[in-house]
Amino acid sequence: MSAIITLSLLAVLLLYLGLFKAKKALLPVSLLGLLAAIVLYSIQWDTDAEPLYSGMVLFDHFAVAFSILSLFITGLVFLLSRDYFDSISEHVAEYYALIIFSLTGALLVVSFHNLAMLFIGIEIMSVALYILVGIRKRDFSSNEAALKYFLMGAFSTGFLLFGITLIYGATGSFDLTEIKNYLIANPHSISPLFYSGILLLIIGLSFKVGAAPFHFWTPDVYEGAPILITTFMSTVVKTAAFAGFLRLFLTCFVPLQDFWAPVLLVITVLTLFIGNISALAQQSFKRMLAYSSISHAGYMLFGILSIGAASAGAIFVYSAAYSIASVVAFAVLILVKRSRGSEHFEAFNGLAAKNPYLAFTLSVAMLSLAGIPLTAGFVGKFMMFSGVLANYHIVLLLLAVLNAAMGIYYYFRVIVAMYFRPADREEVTVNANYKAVLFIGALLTIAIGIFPSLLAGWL
Amino acid sequence: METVVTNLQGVPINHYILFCSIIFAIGVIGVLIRRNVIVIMMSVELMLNSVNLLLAAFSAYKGDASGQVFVFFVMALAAAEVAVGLAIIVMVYRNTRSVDINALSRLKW
Amino acid sequence: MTDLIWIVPLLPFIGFLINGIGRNILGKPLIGIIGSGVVFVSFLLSCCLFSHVYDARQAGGDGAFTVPIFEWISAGKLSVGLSFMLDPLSSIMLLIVTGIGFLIHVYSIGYMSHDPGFGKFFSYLNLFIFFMLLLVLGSNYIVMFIGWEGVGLCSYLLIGFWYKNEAYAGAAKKAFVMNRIGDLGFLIAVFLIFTTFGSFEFSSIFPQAAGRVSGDGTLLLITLLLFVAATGKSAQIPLFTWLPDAMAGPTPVSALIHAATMVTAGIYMIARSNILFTLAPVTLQIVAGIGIATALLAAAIALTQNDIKKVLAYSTVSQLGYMFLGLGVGAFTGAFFHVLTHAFFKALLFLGAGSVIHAMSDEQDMRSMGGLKKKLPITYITMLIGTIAISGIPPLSGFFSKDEILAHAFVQNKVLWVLGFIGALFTAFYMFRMLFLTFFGEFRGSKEQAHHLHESPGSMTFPLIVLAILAAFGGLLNIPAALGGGEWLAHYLEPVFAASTAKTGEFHLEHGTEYALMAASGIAAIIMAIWAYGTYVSKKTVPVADGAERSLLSRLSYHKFYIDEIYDALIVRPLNKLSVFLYKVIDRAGIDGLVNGLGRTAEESGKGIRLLQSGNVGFYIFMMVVGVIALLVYGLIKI
Amino acid sequence: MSVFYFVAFLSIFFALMTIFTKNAVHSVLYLVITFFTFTIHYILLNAQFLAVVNFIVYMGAIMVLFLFVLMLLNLNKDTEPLKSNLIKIIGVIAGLCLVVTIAGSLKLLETSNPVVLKDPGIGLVSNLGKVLFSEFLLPFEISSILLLTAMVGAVLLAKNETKKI
Amino acid sequence: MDNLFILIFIPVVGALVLALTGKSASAKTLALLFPLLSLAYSLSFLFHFVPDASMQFEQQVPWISSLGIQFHVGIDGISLPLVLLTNVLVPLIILASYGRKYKGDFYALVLFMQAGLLLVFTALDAFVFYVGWEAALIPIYFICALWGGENRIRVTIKFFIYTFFGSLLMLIAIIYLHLQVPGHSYELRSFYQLALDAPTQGWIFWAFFIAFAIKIPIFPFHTWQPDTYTEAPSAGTMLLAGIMLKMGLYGLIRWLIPIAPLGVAAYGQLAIILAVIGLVYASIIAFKQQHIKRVVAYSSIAHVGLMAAGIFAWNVQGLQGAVIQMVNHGISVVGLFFVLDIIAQRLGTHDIKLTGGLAKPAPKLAAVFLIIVMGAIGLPLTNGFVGEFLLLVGIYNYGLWYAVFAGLTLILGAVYMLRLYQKTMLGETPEQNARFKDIAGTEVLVLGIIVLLVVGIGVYPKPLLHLSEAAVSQLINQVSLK
Repeated sequence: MSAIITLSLLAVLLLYLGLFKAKKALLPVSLLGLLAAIVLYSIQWDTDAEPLYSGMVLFDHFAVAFSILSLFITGLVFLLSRDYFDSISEHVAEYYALIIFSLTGALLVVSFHNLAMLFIGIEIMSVALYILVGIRKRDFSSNEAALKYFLMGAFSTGFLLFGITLIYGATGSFDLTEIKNYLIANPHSISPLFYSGILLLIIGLSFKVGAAPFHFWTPDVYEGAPILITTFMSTVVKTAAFAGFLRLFLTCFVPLQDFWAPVLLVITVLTLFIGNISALAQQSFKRMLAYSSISHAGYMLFGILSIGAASAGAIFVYSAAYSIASVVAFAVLILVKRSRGSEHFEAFNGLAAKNPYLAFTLSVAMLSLAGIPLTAGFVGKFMMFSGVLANYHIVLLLLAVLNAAMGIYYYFRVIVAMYFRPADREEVTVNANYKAVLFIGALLTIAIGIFPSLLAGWL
Repeated sequence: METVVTNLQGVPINHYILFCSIIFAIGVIGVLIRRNVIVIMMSVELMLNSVNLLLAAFSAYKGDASGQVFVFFVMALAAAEVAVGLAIIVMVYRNTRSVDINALSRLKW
Repeated sequence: MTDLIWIVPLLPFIGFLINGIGRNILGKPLIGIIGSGVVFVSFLLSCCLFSHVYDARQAGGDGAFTVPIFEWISAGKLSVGLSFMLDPLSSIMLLIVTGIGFLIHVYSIGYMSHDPGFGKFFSYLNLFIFFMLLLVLGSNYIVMFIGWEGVGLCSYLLIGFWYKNEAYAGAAKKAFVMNRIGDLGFLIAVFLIFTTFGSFEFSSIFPQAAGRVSGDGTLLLITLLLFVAATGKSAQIPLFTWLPDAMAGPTPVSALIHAATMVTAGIYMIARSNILFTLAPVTLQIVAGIGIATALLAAAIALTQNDIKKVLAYSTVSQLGYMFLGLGVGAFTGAFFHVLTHAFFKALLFLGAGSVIHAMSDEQDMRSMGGLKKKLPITYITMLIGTIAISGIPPLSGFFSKDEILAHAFVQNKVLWVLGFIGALFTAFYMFRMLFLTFFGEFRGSKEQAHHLHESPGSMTFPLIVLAILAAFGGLLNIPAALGGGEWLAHYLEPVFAASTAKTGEFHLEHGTEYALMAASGIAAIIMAIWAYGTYVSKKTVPVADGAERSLLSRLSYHKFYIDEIYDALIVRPLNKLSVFLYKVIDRAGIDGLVNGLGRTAEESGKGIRLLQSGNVGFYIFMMVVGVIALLVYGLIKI
Repeated sequence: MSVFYFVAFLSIFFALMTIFTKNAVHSVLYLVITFFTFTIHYILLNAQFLAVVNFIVYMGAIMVLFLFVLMLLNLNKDTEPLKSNLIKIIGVIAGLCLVVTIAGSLKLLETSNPVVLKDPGIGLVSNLGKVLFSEFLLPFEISSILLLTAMVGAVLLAKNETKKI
Repeated sequence: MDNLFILIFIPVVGALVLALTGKSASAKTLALLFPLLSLAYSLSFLFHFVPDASMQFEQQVPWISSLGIQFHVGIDGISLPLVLLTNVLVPLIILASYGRKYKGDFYALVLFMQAGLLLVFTALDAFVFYVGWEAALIPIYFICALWGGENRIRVTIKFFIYTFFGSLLMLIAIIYLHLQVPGHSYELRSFYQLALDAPTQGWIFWAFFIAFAIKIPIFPFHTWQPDTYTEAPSAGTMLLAGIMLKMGLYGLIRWLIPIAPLGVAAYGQLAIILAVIGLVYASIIAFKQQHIKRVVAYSSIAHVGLMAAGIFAWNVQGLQGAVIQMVNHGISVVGLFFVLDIIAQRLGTHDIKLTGGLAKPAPKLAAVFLIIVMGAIGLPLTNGFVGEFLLLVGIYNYGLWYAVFAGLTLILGAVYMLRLYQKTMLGETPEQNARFKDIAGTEVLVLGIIVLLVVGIGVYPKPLLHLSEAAVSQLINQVSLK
């Protein structure tokens, strides 16, 4: 909890720093704050987890692991922000603060133990993002993305809320333990409200994770938002949403698996196919990544579909791998866009000849996203597949395999562009922060790929 | 006042749910059929409010106060959302001179 | 003594290595000496070995020695050793291979002296001798197969020796491929043998086989397959067409490989496996039938050929047919005897033809020759001896061997004899036709050729003379009992064919009948020779030009019964068409098209599905609502 | 009892008016009335404090904000381009389907227990306050972050940027 | 002393060093040094190997303990020949590429691939196997796509997706098996002990089979292969054909058949039929190819079809033949592609019509080429014969008619190979080919070694056969006991 408080204070501090025009201090202070939060979380690791504050939050291993992951990724995103926000606006401090706010929301989402906390967490996360997506105020795409995101987000919030209400109507409580107890106490006379509540919660959460058919905002918003915000959205926010999703289902709804699993199954398959097939036809790297994030949501849904003791670990590793790779990919995209002004695949042509380092790290990221062994992405996929097979969804896995093969095609397009398509271009200048992020990203991707125990042992 | 209230206690909980569902659906319809962003936002408010009422009804039905407390959070959210939403609308309007959602289709495919 | 048997094949192999590696360093004389020398030493050793076997035979033993060298392949129960077997049959083959091989090496020194590929040629020849020796000496089917394929390789290399000529290279390929068809039969036969008898070793297989009943189905299959192999190597119907084309190689090659040794490998192999064939009478009938058919067909073609080597080539095919006829009618000794005599006279004839070609500045068309007997006296006389021998005119060698075969055929089946007799008539006619066209009458070639005409050098005439002597007197080796001969060869080979003889019983023919047969064929051959003299010397007929009108039969014969064309139309061209079809239609368009189609389908559907992402919020929300309703309907059903 | 049904009817009626009125300003006004009927519902449920808050927050603050923005952007004309009738019909049908499916999946047409106020006092300020500041203290505090976010964001977005992109 | 980890990591270290030193001039020397080191070290394994059925030099450390994954490797008589093959061919291939302007990155990829291959051939844990399987794929993709011909991008991506799809199917099967093992392990041995019912083994069979069949490739999963072989740079083609496709065959022996014997019982016949069809089909297609590399590409399909059929026949001869033929084919095909590379490099064309008559200007090349061709068509006393003979015996033991059709390779192989030889080497030398330079320097060295191997194994194959004999018999017994 102290970490969350630290972050809230950090955000306020940043606002003040902005007020006093201490721009130079913003980045170091934010990073320090994140570091402090990570340290605070790590200290909590070994303590026995009990629901705190009248059962509002629970900092168990699950929460701590996902929190640290979110903090770490946010740190990477911050590293990338050098020179980035400056080009957008003078109010850099506010942006930092908003990102921290959104992060706070994410941390709440991963550690909630009461539907009220889930709701508030999600909303903090989302409201901050509505703003961040629109911070390029003169940019039509950014405007449009913000408005679309806001409208659809608000709309889906209604369903989420309706769902929470119905659950409340059935059980009389928002507390996860109480809800679980209700299920245990009435195994045969569960109120219909409860069932519909689950369905509506699935709808609300599917929207947040970008699963079909509630994914429509994802490509447009990811494309329209400033790249750095897209990075944050597709990594931290998605991870947190999944963690929340999983936490809710893992704690409460496991006994009703027979009821909701078919629904999720259909959603998963739809998500996989829509994400992958649409990604095949993209010309913009950024938009391709957006669709790819949809398809990854499909893979991560496997973790919830085959819910069990191993799901948490699987989703954790998967989202870590996916997030790290995405950060690298978006970082390179920022650089390329800066030098060429385009987000299309053609903009990457011949990159390997001039910037072998960039090309190499991006390739590692793409291989990881595609799930090639010796990268973190493979470990994630492997754990997901293991989980699914343990539940004997062999047909589903065959579909997943088909999709994974399709994935190769579009992930490799950028590799093909970088390495195999010659083009006249100048060397892209890369500042130290970017170099560091790319290095860390590639290194971690490979390290986790080779020694998955680094992460897999956490949960 | 007391008597009026007690008189009303005979309403089955199902009717509350049905009523709120209808209002919720009206909100959804509003979102679907209007093009004015502000009206769409109002429809969303309608949806949120129907949920609020349902929460209150359940709260009363269960004799549990947390439902009514939850309504506060929803209201806080509604306020925050409206503030942000209207800010976005204003921003968009400055650029496009329109609040028509159909004008927003540059990002696609 | 027999322990050193491995030296015999090793020597030519060493010669191959030295000549192969040093072909550009060593001088031509040295190469010639090394190349012939190793073969000569082998020949001497072979003589020693022969005498060894001979002594053993004289002592009453069967004269068979097996010498294992090392284990070559082993997998499970299957074990193949590289080991040699020396017995009467192989000892004679040894002598033929090394002896005639040596002579031809010597001949080649002269014949090839102007060729830039001199060293290569000798190395190939040595390699051939090596493989041929392996084939002959192998104590099991696998070593035999090594030699079998190895000589095929050398044949390929030597036919295509003048590789710059695309047609020659093609002929080489044709020879190799046709041989390979037979080889497949060989290999499968070997598998069958292994599964039936559990071994590849002759010494283990034949005794077991002897215990089987006649007409055994497995044996039938085995022998048929072996016979397929033999048709490939020994140029029988339907796989004979490569042999005439093989004349593309230098003439010594034709003499050595395509007349004296390699092509007789099929006969050797069947003689070696005689017990298997004896127990498969159906196969024997087929062998006889194919043999006589080939003999007649080839003889008929030879009647009208104008290329001196082509005539000899078809004659070889025809004579090989006789040998198969001999095998088919159970005259194993006779067939082998014919191998022996044929080796002498056919090598002689080819070398003689080579001498002529050499003198004619590489002209091979007999229509441009004539009247050469004065210019090339030694060649003429030796070739005359060869011609008489092959025509079956007594008392030269061919008469005896051919007669033995025909006598057996007569006992077996009169029709076979009649056909064989007709074949013999053809033989006499076309051989004398060749002789007369070449050496008699006026010279028909160009002035320049006339100017260059000369007798060949000593290195070429010496082998001719030696072979002429052998061709003349080779028949003495097995003079039939009817003529008071001792049938030395038959006795010597007895243990090899003992088991077969035991099954079929002794060959028996009235002396009177035998005299009649001999007389018939001898006289007939002389008549044909005279007829040929009448036609080509007295009337001075010269074969018509290529494009000229011919009678139907003549046309068929001249065009080799269109067999090459038929094969081309029935096999080669359909296969080529099939190849293109499979590649373009099935592989590229079909299977690959399917694979690519899957990819394209995905991409196209991507283009379709992304249209869902219309950019319109209203539509998005509508889709969401549809999703919501779908979920709730599910709930409605499920709860 | 019949009061509930009467007010519910009014709510639905004005809600429908809200979404079907062409003029946006009228929509806002109908929405205000709808929210007023909601306030009555809260009172009927004996949730007085909620009723008051609803009255103030929604009808007061939020609705005024809407009106303010409408006026600011000068959108009080009948100029809103309406969607085609087809889309409208589809939208309405979809909405009706939604009602039917919600109702069906919640088994709303079966008889159920009437609302009985087990504890008539829960809607009172003091009781709510106790719950809010004990059990729900954390979310209450946290929601301040939400509001802060919204505040910062709204200011940030609505402010005219001086710097060119 | 004989540490398999070190053997596997030598190339990895080499790859890293080369990747970092990048464009330095010493890249070539370094690139040769590491594989030679690897080769020398693997000889130590050869000398200490006891040719019995046991698994030797086993090394095992926990890798991902939470999933029960061990980094478990070992060598037995079946893997040793392949390990040796890999370690012999990689230096040869690197030497063969000396004539080209490759830099450190290229060699790094080659070495990285070597590590992957070694991992595949030594893995005793299914996860390790899978990782090696894919790890070998990435570098070859880059090699082909970076230095390949005109259509390389399209062709290589198809190759990659195709093979990747197959291996994912295998991954599913592996995970499934893992879940069936009591105590959830990925150990090969525990997979062997599973007794699954026939339908399960049936689909396990297909999952593995498709993965392997794509890689080998077996008809009708082969269409990526001719394209890739033709488009890839020669070193890539050599790696692909020489070593990589052995992964699939090795997988059949080590993984598919012992794990799913009932599946093999049900569908093995179909597999053999496919393999034999592919053999005849590819041979016939090879007749008329105009692109010289394509001829060898299709010939390769034919050859591996024979090997696959021999493996599915599942008897000592067939398996022994497959093991030795894997080695032989590797050697021959590397030689063939190298010769074709030399030709194509100097003439600047792959068109069979434009080559020809090269025997005159380049007699050494012609001689070497001839020996390699003879090895490829299985002439006795060359390596090819030993393998083909044993394979045909094995197939024959399975069924006469299979052997007859498989034996057609003898004939058809001679047809297309001799055509290739004839069209490139023989005939009149066209003017533009007259100044063709004969082989020299490293080319002689590489081809010389290959020729020595071709003839050496052909004349005295026993030591090589001896290595695998016990292991093969043991494997067969083990499966037949099930």
